[in-house]
Amino acid sequence: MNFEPNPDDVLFRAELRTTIQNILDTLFPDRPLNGGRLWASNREHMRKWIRALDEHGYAVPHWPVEWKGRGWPPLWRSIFEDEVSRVDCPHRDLISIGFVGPVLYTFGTDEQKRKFLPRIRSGEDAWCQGFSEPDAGSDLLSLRTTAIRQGEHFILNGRKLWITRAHDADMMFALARIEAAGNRRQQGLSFLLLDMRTPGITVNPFRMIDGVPHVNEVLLENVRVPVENLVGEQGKGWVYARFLLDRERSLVAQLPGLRRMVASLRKTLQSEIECGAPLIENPSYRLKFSQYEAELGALEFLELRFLHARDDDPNTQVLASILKLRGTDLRQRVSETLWEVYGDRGLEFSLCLGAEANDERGTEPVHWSAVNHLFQRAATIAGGTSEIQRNIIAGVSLGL
Amino acid sequence: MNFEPNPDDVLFRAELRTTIQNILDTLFPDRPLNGGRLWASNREHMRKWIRALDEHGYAVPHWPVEWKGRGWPPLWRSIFEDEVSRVDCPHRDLISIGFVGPVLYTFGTDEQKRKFLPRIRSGEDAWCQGFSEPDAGSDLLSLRTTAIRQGEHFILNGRKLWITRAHDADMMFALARIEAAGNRRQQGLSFLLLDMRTPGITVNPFRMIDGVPHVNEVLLENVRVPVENLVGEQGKGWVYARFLLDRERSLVAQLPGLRRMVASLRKTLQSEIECGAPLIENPSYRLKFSQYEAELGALEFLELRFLHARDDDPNTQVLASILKLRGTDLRQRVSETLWEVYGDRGLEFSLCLGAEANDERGTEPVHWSAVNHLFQRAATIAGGTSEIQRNIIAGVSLGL
Amino acid sequence: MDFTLSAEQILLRDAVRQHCQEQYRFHERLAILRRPEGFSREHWRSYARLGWLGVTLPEDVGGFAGSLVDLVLIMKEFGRALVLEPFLSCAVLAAQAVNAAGNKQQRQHLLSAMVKGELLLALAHFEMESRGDVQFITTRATRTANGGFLLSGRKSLVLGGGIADQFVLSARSYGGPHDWEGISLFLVPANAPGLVRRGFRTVDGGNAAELEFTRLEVEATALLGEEGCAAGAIQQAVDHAIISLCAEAVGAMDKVVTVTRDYMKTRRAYGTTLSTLQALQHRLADMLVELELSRSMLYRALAGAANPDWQARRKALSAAKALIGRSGRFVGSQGIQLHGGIGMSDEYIIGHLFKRLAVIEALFGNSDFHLSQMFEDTDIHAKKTPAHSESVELTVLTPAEK
Amino acid sequence: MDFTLSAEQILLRDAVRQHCQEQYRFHERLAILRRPEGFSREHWRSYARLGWLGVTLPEDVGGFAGSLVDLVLIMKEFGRALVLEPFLSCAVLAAQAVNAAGNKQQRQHLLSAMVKGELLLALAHFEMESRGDVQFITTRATRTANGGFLLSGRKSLVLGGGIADQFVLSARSYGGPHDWEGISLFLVPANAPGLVRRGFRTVDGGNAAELEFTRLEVEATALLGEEGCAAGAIQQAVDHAIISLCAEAVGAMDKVVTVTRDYMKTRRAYGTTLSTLQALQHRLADMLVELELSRSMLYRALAGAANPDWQARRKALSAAKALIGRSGRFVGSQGIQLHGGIGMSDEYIIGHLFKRLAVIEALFGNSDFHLSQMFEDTDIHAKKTPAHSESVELTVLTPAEK
Repeated sequence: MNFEPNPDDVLFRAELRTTIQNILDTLFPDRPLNGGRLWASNREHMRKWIRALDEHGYAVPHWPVEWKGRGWPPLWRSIFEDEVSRVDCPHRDLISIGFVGPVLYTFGTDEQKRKFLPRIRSGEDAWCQGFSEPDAGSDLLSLRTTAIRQGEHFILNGRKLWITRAHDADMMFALARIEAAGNRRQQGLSFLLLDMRTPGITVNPFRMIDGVPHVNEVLLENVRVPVENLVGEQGKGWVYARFLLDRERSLVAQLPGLRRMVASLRKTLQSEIECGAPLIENPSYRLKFSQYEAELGALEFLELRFLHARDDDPNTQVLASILKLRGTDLRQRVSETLWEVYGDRGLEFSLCLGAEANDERGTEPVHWSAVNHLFQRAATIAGGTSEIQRNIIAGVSLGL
Repeated sequence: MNFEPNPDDVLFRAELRTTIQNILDTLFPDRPLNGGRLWASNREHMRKWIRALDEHGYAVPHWPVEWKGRGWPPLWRSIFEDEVSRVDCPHRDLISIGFVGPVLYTFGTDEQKRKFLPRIRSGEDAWCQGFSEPDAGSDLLSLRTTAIRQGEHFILNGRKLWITRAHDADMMFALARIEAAGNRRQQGLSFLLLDMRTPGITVNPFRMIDGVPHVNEVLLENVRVPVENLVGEQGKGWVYARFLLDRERSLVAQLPGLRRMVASLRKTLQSEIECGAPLIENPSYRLKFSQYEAELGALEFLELRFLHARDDDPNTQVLASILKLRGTDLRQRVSETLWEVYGDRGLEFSLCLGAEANDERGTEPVHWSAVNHLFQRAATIAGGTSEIQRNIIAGVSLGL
Repeated sequence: MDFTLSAEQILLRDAVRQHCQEQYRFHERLAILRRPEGFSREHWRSYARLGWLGVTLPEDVGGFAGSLVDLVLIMKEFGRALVLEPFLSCAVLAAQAVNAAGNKQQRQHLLSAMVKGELLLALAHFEMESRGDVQFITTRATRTANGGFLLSGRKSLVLGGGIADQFVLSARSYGGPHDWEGISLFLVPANAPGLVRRGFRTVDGGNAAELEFTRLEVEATALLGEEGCAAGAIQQAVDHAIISLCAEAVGAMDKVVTVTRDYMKTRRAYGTTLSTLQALQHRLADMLVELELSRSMLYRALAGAANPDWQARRKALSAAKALIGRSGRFVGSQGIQLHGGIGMSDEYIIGHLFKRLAVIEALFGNSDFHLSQMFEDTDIHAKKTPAHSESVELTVLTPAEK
Repeated sequence: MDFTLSAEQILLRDAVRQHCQEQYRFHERLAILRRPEGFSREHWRSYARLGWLGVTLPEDVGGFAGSLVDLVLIMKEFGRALVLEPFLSCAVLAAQAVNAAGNKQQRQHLLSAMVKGELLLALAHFEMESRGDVQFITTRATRTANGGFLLSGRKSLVLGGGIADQFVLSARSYGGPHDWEGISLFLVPANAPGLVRRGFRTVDGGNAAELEFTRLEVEATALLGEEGCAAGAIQQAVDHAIISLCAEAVGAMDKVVTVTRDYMKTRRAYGTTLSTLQALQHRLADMLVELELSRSMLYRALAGAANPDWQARRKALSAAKALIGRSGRFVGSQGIQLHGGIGMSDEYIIGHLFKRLAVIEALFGNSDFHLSQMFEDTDIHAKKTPAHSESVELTVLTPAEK
């Protein structure tokens, strides 16, 4: 046991920082500071960015070498995400590179791998995750979407809900129940790949309380999916879904983003004024800030423990659930304070009428703080609610 | 709806205050200030005090007139308890006058009433409540103590636990299962009255974490209880027990005591020094104190609502549970702070070796604060745990 | 003390409740929210017709001389239905300021028009740095040669400001930004030359504006009441607004609890309904507890508002605002949490209740501010108390006798 | 960075664990607690024999030059078993102060006796008003004509003070109570004439004493190291103690969680075992979460203790003390709560774990104190920082290399 950073890791981080900075300066010399949300989620910017990263081997560095990854250990992946979060750069499509990519290279057919992995790496395809349904949010086992085999196709029918970025995606991976004609019950779930341009798919974006249409309803009406788009074995979709959800659980805590929020809170406490004095002189904010900083520190070391832990240890799962549970809880509290500190200005809300934010305006820190505060309410729901995390933690501990 | 105090109540309180003061000054002219615990729980002092109260009609004023009570409404009862808590006076045996008394005058036989009620009123008999058992704390339905009829007696066997003041009581009311010979199962509970001097009763006091033997184990080995000591109907003991527990639920929040603790916290914040400055200038204590004061205020008005509510409204039950749940929670937090503010001095603990506290010492505010802080951990357990209160509240709300 | 409603109070409550149930269903409310003005002038006229706009105003201005309890009954129902009309900003905040500061003629002229629904007023008082502190303003008023005034400053969050016809605007005639003395109120038409108004929506969809003005000229008659003496009137207006907000929050929390409870009873997951899961039951219980504590705190604030002692009154109101604000945040956020995904939808009521409760906590000083106020108003630290505090007559701040 | 234990570390941990499991069962511990001295001299001798008393001390005083990780491993086990011997007060706090402040001869003389278990030392530093502030002391030291010193003052909570043979006592040679400079350390025998010692027990049963002395005369040789320069050494001792307490708390919390979990799995109520009730499951989960966050925080403190920057080091330790202190209180109290009545019994381990965790939170500045310290140590407010802070060499404060 020793807690000095490994020199290799330190060097790795330093090189990474320089490289990323260089790529960005070359690619987007005039990028907006404080990365506007619209700018960052623009598909062209995203493609340009991932392609440039790919040239340096940074598009999918956690993938195996065979698929042009570099087989990075989890710690390096985490350092990479941290470094990326420190700069103003376009988003990357983590659903593709973090979720479906690993499922495909682990369980996919050779053809699926050859067809999809390069397009993910190059940013050509954006994917969305078609799991949730109206009556099955966290509880995936009660999914109802059906697939009936007809010759060389499955015919899909169902309604998917809370589908992030479906309005902007080229492909979807979805869970459905494959039914033989006449045999309706309990077929288990299967993992299917859908081209979003297939006829019968309707995407209805809907607005969240933060005024932004992050998520969609996706209606599937007699959607024809080629049988070669089945991943792995029929009826084992749950296994692949679990694999996928478990892999990215530490990213769900989004500590790099949380770090940025805490740093931004400090700055704001210094710049905002209350009755003539900087807010940072207000003792209740000071205590709150110290509390947040301390909790963030604990989570950072918890994440390090997680990244150094063995995958097959049930306690590793507990650590992941704690990261999710407390990372999202802290994120909510910090986002609340980060909104509150702007006082009257924070109450102004440019998105409330459904007009998509003017990029300039919507990315001013004060406006972002209001939107973010609302958006963060989803943090303890999406990706396994806090209640489910507690179930998991207690279950492992009590041996349930 | 209007929130001005009723003039009658104001007058009532004023008269009460004077009378109580006068009784005390006459009875105990040399009583210790800040009422030492040993002094206040001395049986002789208690008897003297209750007899004097009785002379003024204040011993059991909430009892019906027939049994020398005055039929006070709940609000007056509450004002009385508040006024009594403001002065340094001996304890009163609330288990007798608040718990078993009402059960007896409501469900008892004429003989039971005539025999026991006057002795309760005069302080002659002290009672203890024999409900809990090792495997049945909150869950009274799994009590195991048995009573087998033999002629004109029941023969009791069992083990009662957590019995407050049993070591000091003359009588016990207990729940037991009356069994016919040969028929062992599910006879329902019966409510029995036991003379503590009956052979076969062994009382083993044991120490709590605050160093004080508040509670006891009571072993019942072939204890002979006359059949006339059965209260009400055989097998309906649970009804009487519920009646008893419901009646005193608002007292369980002990707001008068809480008020005293909050007042004492304010004084201590002014008198204790931290690095040369009074503790009250420490902003984290100021915020805490204001928070406590505000919560106490909410509970006080919640209690008023409870005292003005109709008994048969299920929402009244919810208000009682909220009072218990949040009153005890606040009591714990205040007691924690009230201990903490004494700094190093609060860490000294005179009771840790089991020696009963020297009265002088044990009642110094600093020592009391340490003991009280530990004792208050029981507040969220005794009288229905906080978890049970939440069950009740959710149950009523969800119509479960 | 009487916790039951009188016959008249029941009539009033039922009238408001019926109006909201019949004409303010969630989808109707959503449509109003998405109108450019963000409120319904039809509804506003109804409120005028029903006498609600003048509920606590005296009879000489066309009001109904009702009690704070009447105001609370209206606001609780408005909270439940998330009513968007500028009742709080116009009929409470601005009207109380005018009623307390104006002379007889000003009061009658402005308030009777307001009560009839013909004039939308807004109080332009707080500034960016005030953060709930009623005294802290830096806007200046200086006399002109002809007896009028020049006003210069910036008002940050004028509730109902985007739709107001006239502003009741505070400026400092003398004194420093922390002084109680020296604050005056002026009546300024929304279209006054030199007044730059930027209307916007708040997080909960409410209408508001930011005002900016440099050497804005108003006539001598624009001054409400006496120069430099308006702090007491503003405090009274804010006190009314705080009680109103507390009542609105109780109504909104009540709605959250009801909606969440009903959802839990029907929503199925993991082969059971949510209402059978103990951890969720206990969360619901905690929400109900916060609601009932808030309700109690609201009653306590009403009792405290009648206290003739200035300090005690301030403390009771601050305690209520602090506690109810926190409870509202808890109840609102847990309402979303217990709903799961659907709770995040802008087409569902829970998110809107959450947003309103969040804004209520932030308005007129957040919970931490009011907690610290409670302490400053005690015997420990000499408060920057208005020397003439006893002379500010809060005639209306008396709860109903019946 | 390596979160797994090395072979040597495993050996050490297992040795301590085995000792506790075999010789420190709860009833054995209770018997020791109820002895007049409140600890076992037999056990103390075992610790000496096993080399634990000198675990982090340098080899020239008979120590084993172990790392902070070794200390943490011992303290975690001691926390689990609620060990009563004065390890923290004597082998950590007093020993580190002597090691950092004393000259070579003093160090060797005192520490080698301590390491052998032949000398019980106690640091008499904190005073009633310090409340965790290391600099704040008012005890005075003045020179006598013959080069000795007169000491006057009062020490409030001297851990292990009731059983100490000698005190390492701090007094101010010059400067005001807030000054970093001017603090000296003196060696004072427990039986020194003029030293009034009142021994007592702390809430958790630990041994402590209060000292009072007026013009207590000590010889020139009683001065440890240089006059007026002891603050750094005391800070180093306190830093070691804070890390030790954090580790002890993690051990104690771990024990609470284990005992509570086992209880829940067997205890029946309402026709089921407690472990099947979701609300209780979630409470247990929250306790486990606090435990694992505390464990992480402890590692972070170990990493931070190696930071050459004085401010960063202080902040890491304060953050750990604050967070672990709070977690300990939560875990301890919920341990009692989930047990119900039995949790309140003094004959059962949970209550003792609760008491120890409560005392740990209170010692060396409580959580609120350390949270405020975190802030004061940032760039915002100039800290009353020791000018020579860089010169205080914290040689031992380096985590293990292996």
